[in-house]
Amino acid sequence: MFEESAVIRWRKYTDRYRLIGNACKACGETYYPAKEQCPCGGKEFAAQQFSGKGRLLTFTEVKAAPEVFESKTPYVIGIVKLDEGPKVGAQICDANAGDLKIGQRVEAVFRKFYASGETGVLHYGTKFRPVF
Amino acid sequence: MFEESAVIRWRKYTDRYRLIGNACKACGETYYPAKEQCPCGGKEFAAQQFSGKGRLLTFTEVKAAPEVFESKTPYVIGIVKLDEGPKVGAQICDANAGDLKIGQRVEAVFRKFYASGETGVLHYGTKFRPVF
Amino acid sequence: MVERKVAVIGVGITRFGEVWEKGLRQLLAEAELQALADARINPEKVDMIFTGNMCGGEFAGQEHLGGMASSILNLNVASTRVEGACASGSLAFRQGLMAIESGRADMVLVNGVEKMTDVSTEHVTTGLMGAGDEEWEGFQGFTFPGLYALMAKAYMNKFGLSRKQLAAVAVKNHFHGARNPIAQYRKEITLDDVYKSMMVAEPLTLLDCSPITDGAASVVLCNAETAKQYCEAPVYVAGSGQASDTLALAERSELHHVKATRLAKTQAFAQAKITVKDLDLVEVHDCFTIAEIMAMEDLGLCGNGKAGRLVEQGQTYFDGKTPVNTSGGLKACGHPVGATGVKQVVEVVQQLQGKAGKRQVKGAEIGVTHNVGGSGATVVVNVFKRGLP
Amino acid sequence: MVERKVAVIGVGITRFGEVWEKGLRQLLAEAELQALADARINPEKVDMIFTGNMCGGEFAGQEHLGGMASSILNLNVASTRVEGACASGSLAFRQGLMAIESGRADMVLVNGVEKMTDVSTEHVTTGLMGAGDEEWEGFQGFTFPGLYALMAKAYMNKFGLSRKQLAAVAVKNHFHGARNPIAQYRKEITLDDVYKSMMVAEPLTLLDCSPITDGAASVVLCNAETAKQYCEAPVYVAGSGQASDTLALAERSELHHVKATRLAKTQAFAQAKITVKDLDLVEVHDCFTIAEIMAMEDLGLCGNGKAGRLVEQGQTYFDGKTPVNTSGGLKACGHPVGATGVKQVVEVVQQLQGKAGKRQVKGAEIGVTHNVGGSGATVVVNVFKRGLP
Ligand SMILES: [Zn+2]
Ligand SMILES: [Zn+2]
Repeated sequence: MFEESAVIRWRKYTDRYRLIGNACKACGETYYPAKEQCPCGGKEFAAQQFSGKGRLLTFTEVKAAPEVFESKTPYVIGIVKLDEGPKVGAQICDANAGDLKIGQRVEAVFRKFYASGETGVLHYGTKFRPVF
Repeated sequence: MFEESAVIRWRKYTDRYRLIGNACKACGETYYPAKEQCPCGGKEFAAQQFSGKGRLLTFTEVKAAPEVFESKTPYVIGIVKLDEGPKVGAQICDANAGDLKIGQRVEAVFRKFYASGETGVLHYGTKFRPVF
Repeated sequence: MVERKVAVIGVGITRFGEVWEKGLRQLLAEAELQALADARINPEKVDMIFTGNMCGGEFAGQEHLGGMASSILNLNVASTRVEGACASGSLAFRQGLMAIESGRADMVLVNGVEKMTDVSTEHVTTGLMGAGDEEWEGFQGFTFPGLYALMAKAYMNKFGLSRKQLAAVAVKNHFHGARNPIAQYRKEITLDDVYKSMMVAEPLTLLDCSPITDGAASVVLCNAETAKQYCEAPVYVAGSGQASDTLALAERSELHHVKATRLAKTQAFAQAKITVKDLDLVEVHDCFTIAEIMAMEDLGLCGNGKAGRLVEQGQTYFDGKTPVNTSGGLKACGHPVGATGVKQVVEVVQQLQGKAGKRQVKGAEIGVTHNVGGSGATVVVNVFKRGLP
Repeated sequence: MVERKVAVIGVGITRFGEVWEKGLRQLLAEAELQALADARINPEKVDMIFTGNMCGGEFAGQEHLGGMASSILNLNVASTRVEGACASGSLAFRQGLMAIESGRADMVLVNGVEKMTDVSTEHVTTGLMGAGDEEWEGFQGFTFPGLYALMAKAYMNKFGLSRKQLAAVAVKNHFHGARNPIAQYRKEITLDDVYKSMMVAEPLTLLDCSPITDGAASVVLCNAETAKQYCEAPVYVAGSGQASDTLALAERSELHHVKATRLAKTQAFAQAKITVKDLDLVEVHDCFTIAEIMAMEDLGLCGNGKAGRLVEQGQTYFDGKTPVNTSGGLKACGHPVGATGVKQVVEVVQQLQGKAGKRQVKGAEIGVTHNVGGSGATVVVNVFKRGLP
């Protein structure tokens, strides 16, 4: 994986760490990540906070990973349908793949991703964990 | 600069370290680096050893370098016209830019280029030095 | 409306595999010179060059392959590199097609090339993630086997698909690869081999995945009006379609199919005025076994959820009712990402010219190529015919 | 022969500079939406998209920009990334042109984008060397300022060129940049500032070099027959040329000129049926001051060895006899490598539409763009006219 610099992390802070996307002012549709142009034609948006609650649509366990995630393998990735509508890809934590089921409830948590090789800087982001 | 792996260095050994290019069997024209197709239409070539003697066509001193060469700045680069015909780009060593003149005689020498960041492996190649 | 027609009059391809003795430039040179020789033309006949490549920068420190592709041939013609991840080769082909259709060129050389074995496997995995969405997939630790495993799980959840059906794709493609002299894997495998190979991302094992490959392929395109001057059996481009979708899999409407394939297919088949029943063979993008299953359905070879059975019944072998990936596919022939789309064209052309040896589809008249970038953000579908369309 | 004509009916451009608050996607989105708004069309009107970008993979971990460019607009149309180093934007433009000329598209969106300030200067230097020959230049420790310094020294040795003449290029381009609201440097400089700035590669100082820049630009191309439906003052593409040369400078026939510029110019001027005397303004590729000197001569604006005097006399200011780089050029407007070629088109279109404000060339009817990849391995020259060609 491409290693992000401090300025990239700063720029992505709101979307990525606080689950903020947007909602079209014309039709009300919500987006995560935020969109610049709505399919309805709308170009005006309001910030939209997502609850982080949703359902697991699909998941798998990654056994061979890119350089920066190598030490973390195996880990589980999945696609979550947020209750507000959008779908989002993320790691699924606090569970083994064998304990997970398609369709089950999950919720967002803030977690460490990895330590940067050169600088040791920690990268954080959103993962999802099962709600049993 | 892109850091070369061991297999790349092995593959380039002949051309790069021993100044071997090729000569078209049809028209006799010599090439360095080696060509696969001659402008004359010829596709058959014989290996051609170059003497490493030539003249300096242009040169400059590099003050800001890519990552792996950063610790070597400043250094001189130039384009050399080999006595056998081909032109080649290379570092000019054993001289300050101020002592060099366009048109002057130079000769090839085998030198260390840089140590690879991750592995410490040394990279070698051909440079040219002035013949006064 | 497109008025000018285009034909393929020459093909060239290197051995696919770990080609340690050749770099990016040498692979490209070999395929280019072979294609020109096959078309029996001198380099000077070439009006433009397009080269598909994904990771030259990442794996060889070399972007800007346009200048490399032309200078190998001592030409100063327009020469352009095109990139769309694993669909790069087909995108280069499309640009070549449009260059002739536009009237700006009469003869175009199209290349695809990738040199992957000079760097580590982790470096390759990292580089290939550039095909996905860096911000919303790469940063999350997603990998391409992982993305296709997510699609496989979604597909299985919707339609059901047995382990055997999935593995049968790999077995069939290795059977074809064993009959293709340039293939990376020229060895047949069994269902058991697939089951027992290392798990990569459940349900995909190592033998469900295409390998890391070096290779290059080239084709010479020509204004159809003059094709017969150069080639006894030109193969005509009857139709071409291209579509796109979001980079991130999560943002797409469906996870168990590839919408862009359906859109590209519709364009290409409409232009060629054919239906799926007219096809004699297809080269599809089987970067993973599940990708071939989805491609078969998205191209309309069978109904949704039906591809697994077709494969299991052996209908997709070269001598079956619906031959799929007679080259061995990405799976067994190998997958030098930028070269794959052009290799598919080479295979279809050789089949339509009756030159496919032990994997020849008898009397093949119409063939299709299907090339996917990333997890489905770019798809190109082309239709080829033996006779003038 | 090309039969269909093409017009530019809308342009969009972001601020050029260190745009910390926007990533690759946000820059691209801003330019795309501006261009569509300028053309007064909805995204659904767009048939195809081409995006020029060089280092998305190297600087943002993101290749495969086709899917990004289309999904911003919620489109599934064919969307392709094109790369040719610093000429990537112009190559995307050329593909857009041919897509319409081929009859496959009536309306095309062309983008150029580069995000450079997210990584270190050394990382940028490394990434940009992908434009040269990795094996014979990159490995030797060559840099782009170094390569252009080698050309400058060869040029000076052949024709003579004073420090003042070279510096006058930078002074003039900053004068223009100060009058361009989107330019990275909107501040005039003096000859003395150039002389006293840090030496980068003799004879080039920091103020002889274009900066590291974030930015994006887009244009909407349309079948000329229908252009007037969308735009009161469409600007027509009268001619286009593209040529290539070896990646490595050392392998070229001449070091003090760029052969590919001469070839591309000849094609473009022939198609447009113009001579150099017809030009009202040119946007040339001044990645370094010496590049503008060479470009002027290669485009035929003056004889060999004469460009320095023309610049010194002030003839290349926007109100001079031969306006060059009214945008501020790469030097002062900034050089987001993949965006530069499209920015040049934006500038020429705005000039021909009389919208260039304080840098407006009075009564401009014909303008030219000139975009170079690497040290001259790729060159594109386009001719634009206010009236139907
Ligand atoms: Zn809306
Ligand atoms: Zn010869």
